[in-house]
Amino acid sequence: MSPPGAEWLPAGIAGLVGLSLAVAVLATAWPRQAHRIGLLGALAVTAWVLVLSAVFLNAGPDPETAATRVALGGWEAPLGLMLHLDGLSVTLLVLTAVVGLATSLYSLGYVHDRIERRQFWPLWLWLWAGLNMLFLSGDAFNLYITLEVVSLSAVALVAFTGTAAAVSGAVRYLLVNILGSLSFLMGVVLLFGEHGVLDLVLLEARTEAGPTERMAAVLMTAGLMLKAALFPLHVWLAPAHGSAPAPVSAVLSGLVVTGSFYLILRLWLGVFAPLATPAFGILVGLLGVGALVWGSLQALRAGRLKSIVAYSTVAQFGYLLVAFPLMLVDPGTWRVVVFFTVVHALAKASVFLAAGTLQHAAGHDRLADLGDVLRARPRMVFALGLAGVSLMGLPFTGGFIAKYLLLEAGLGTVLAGSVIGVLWVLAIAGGGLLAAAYVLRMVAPSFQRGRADAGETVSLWMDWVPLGLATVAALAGLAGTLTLNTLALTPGAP
Amino acid sequence: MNGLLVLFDLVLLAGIVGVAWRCLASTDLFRAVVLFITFGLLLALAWVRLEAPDIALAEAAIGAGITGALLLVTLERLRSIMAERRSGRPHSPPPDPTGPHALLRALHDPLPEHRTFLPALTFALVVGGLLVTALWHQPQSVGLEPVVDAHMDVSGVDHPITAVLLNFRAYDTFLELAIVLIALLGAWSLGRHDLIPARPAPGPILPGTLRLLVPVAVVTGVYVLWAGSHAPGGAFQAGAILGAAGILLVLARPRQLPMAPGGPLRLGISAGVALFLLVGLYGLAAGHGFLGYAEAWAYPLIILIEVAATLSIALTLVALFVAGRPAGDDA
Amino acid sequence: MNGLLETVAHTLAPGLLYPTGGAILFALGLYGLIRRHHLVLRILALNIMGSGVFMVLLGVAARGEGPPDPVAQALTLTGIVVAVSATAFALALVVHLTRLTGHAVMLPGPPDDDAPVEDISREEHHADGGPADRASSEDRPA
Amino acid sequence: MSVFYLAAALFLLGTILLGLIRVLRGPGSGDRMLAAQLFGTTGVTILLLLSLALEESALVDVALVFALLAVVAAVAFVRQHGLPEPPDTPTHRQHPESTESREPNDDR
Repeated sequence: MSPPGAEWLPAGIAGLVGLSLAVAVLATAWPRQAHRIGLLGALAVTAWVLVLSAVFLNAGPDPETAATRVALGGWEAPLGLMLHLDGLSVTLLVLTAVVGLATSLYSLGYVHDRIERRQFWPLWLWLWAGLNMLFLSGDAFNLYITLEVVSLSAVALVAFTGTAAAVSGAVRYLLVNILGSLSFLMGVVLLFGEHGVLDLVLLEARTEAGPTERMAAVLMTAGLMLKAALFPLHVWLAPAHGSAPAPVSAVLSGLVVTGSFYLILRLWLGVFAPLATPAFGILVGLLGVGALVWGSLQALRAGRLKSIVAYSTVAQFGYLLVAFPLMLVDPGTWRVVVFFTVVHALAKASVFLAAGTLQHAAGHDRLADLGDVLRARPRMVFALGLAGVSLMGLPFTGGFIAKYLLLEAGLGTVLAGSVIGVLWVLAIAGGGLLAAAYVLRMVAPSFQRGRADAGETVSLWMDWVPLGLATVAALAGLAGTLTLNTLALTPGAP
Repeated sequence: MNGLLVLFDLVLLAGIVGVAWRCLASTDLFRAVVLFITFGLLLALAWVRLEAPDIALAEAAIGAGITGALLLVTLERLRSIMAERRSGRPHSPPPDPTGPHALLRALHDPLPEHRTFLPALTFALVVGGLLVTALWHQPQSVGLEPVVDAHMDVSGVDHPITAVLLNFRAYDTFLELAIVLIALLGAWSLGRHDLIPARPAPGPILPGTLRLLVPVAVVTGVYVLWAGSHAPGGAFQAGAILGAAGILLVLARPRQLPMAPGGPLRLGISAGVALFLLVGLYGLAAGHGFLGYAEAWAYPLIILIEVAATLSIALTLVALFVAGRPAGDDA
Repeated sequence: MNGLLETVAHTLAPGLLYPTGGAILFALGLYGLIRRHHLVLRILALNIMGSGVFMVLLGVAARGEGPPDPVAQALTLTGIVVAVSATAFALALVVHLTRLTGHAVMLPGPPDDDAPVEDISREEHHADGGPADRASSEDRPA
Repeated sequence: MSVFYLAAALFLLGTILLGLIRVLRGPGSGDRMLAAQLFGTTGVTILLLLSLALEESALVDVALVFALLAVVAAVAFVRQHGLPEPPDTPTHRQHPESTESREPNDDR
């Protein structure tokens, strides 16, 4: 007998897509009420995702059969499109819901201008719907379309303040995104030409290491690396993330970048798994070390609070690349990588939200002149510090557990006799130190003596949401086992 | 016959690649845009040779009707902004003869420095070479044609591409409509629209042409929409044709854009997505799956969705041509 | 002799000729995208790359004996619509950027991270529609 | 008969490629635009000939759409460049067109 609720999963998955789309369409058609629709929608979507994940965990204890596939319109693959839910997608859906809800609440205070509210909410709700659809998609071409939904709405959100810095950041971001999408699409076309199917599960069953697969892997990975701002294809990230409005930066650094990385992981765990070789892993790992060093140095150099946070995203994503060679030695490491991504997304979003509040209070975010406001707003300093501690990986935070597990995997590589493993261990440990340096740089002014000036009044949402999200990020360590067990429910992955 | 076809293919491909190359090597932006319009025309011929009349129809409607006009108007907008900045705005700095301001003087992009030439060429050659190698190694796969063919009788329409677009892969098509809408929301978020730069065109030719052409374009659009269920055509091609007619109307009266009230306009641009979603949710509730139809209802529902999608696409394309949001949308 | 002719005929079949042309267009667009700085030219380069992808897809679909693959053609149609939407949005962004900064080029090199950023949550900020009136104070070289 | 149609289509395609010289060399914007308009007309004819040669009636629709919409770009052009004016009026286009054709505009 199947556990209760399992038969509702397919309808729940399609319903989640339908619900998030309905919220977005409604806000588009009725912009006057967009913020109310957005708030109710955010609550409804979050509740739906939490119930869905509870049903999933209750229903699928067997890792081999845990994936639920839904044929849209009743057409099974290869003719139709399939939605695909497994442990990996559940984890990222929950992450998206938590960060999305926090961003929505924060935006209630942040975007208060009547006209800007009308522009912001529909775009943000489309972005959220696009992310939900991305994590649920099981079809190569549909992934391209959902990626476009995500990137177009993200670019529009970067640009919508209409300032010179934001618009030039957005133009760069848009060109990079189109290039990345076209590269991805070319890979999809190559795979379709060889195998005649688009469904990821069917493709996985048919791929072997031929010239088509190699070229498709290169094109799709490069395109997604461009979108995920993985080193060395990261140049667009800081101008786009650093000059966007705070809630948008939070979503971009926390979720949109993560979405592209999720897709890289999904492809290399499935379709491209036969292509992974140790040499490839070492190359990716070296890129990761480069990202860690370069991003951290830029973060130590930058003069604006939000620029520091934006560059720290480049640095932190270096860990994900360093993890690639570790995955080749111990395939199970990928779950640690996803857990790290989740913690990073939560912490990064809360840092950006806190930075937005400080910028609002002070009227700027130049670090040199931010001391007065920082001294007068201990709550924000606490939020910055709490999230920063998670980014550094100090004990008892989610970041600590993620980095500890990564280090353990790295040491395992060394013990297995790999010399280069020492480099990975050094990179993981050293990256934490560099993170400590730039996090301290952000909060240091509050410990110096000087005038305290709270600046502009801040709405309740903007005051409390960053702290709430930072607390969630720090407490995520408690959910470590749950997350890793959920991720184990991903059929096909090691 | 076959030899001639091969010769035709070769000449056409050489023309396409040559036009694309000259377009990207132009220093004069206007020339690049005219070459791009020609590129679209030659592409339509290539789609015909690849037995894809639907795509050729779309390329014709887009390339000739939408993109060309959009690019020309963009160039003119850039030029008039530059002219305005040069002619003494009090706060704007004087044009720097070496700085980026000089680059845009009269829409002119100087050829790039030679430093990037070899790396860029090597990179492009490697990517192109690897692509060609991979493509030449591919088998003669049949693709999904037999699967689609086997399901045509339950799809509700007689044209396989329409069946794929609005039944078998309706989710993709729904998201495609959403993307057109998001692009417009993005353009609207940048600010209100301003006047389209235009000069007087005295004489009876322009109004006469419009009086004749706009009704014909509307009839053609409706015909292409109707044809979609059994022959090449469909919602997007029809929407693009109607959109082109709308762009003609905008160009005819650039200084008196119709002041659409915000509410109906918003409803108009989101009607296609909204109706599609409603039908999809009904399918979920009725047990056919999200975006599924009962077999007997497939044809009328597909036609209903296509009509709404055509209107929304046409309206959205015209709004994207005008670019900023209308004043009515802020009310 | 006949064998050679057959090989040539096989090579020149539309199913192989057009994908090759598509690959060339993709590479050509990539080259133009790297080399040219004016944003309108970069957008044209991306469009040419996109046309290359569609040509490969349709060429692949036309391989073999029977009628061409309708799924590939439907995907191409969807892709074209996406490309047109992205192009229109990109052009609107370029016009807006020119209005704000006075240029439409994206010069290579790192952008200026420390340029001031306007905060839309502050009271004094209002979206009063006309972006042109904000332009003068925010002029900065790229 | 279809061989004849195909040969005619090939010939017309050749005339398009030949006409590209006018687009490349200009010298005026009007010259370039007019050449592109002419390609539109030629393209319609090629489509009709191909429709006969390949026995594909749907191509007539494509030709119809091309014939109908070719005017959009022309109207956009006329609207922005005005009708031909004496070259010394201030509204005349400020292209460096006269230098353009002499310039080595090839980067290879």
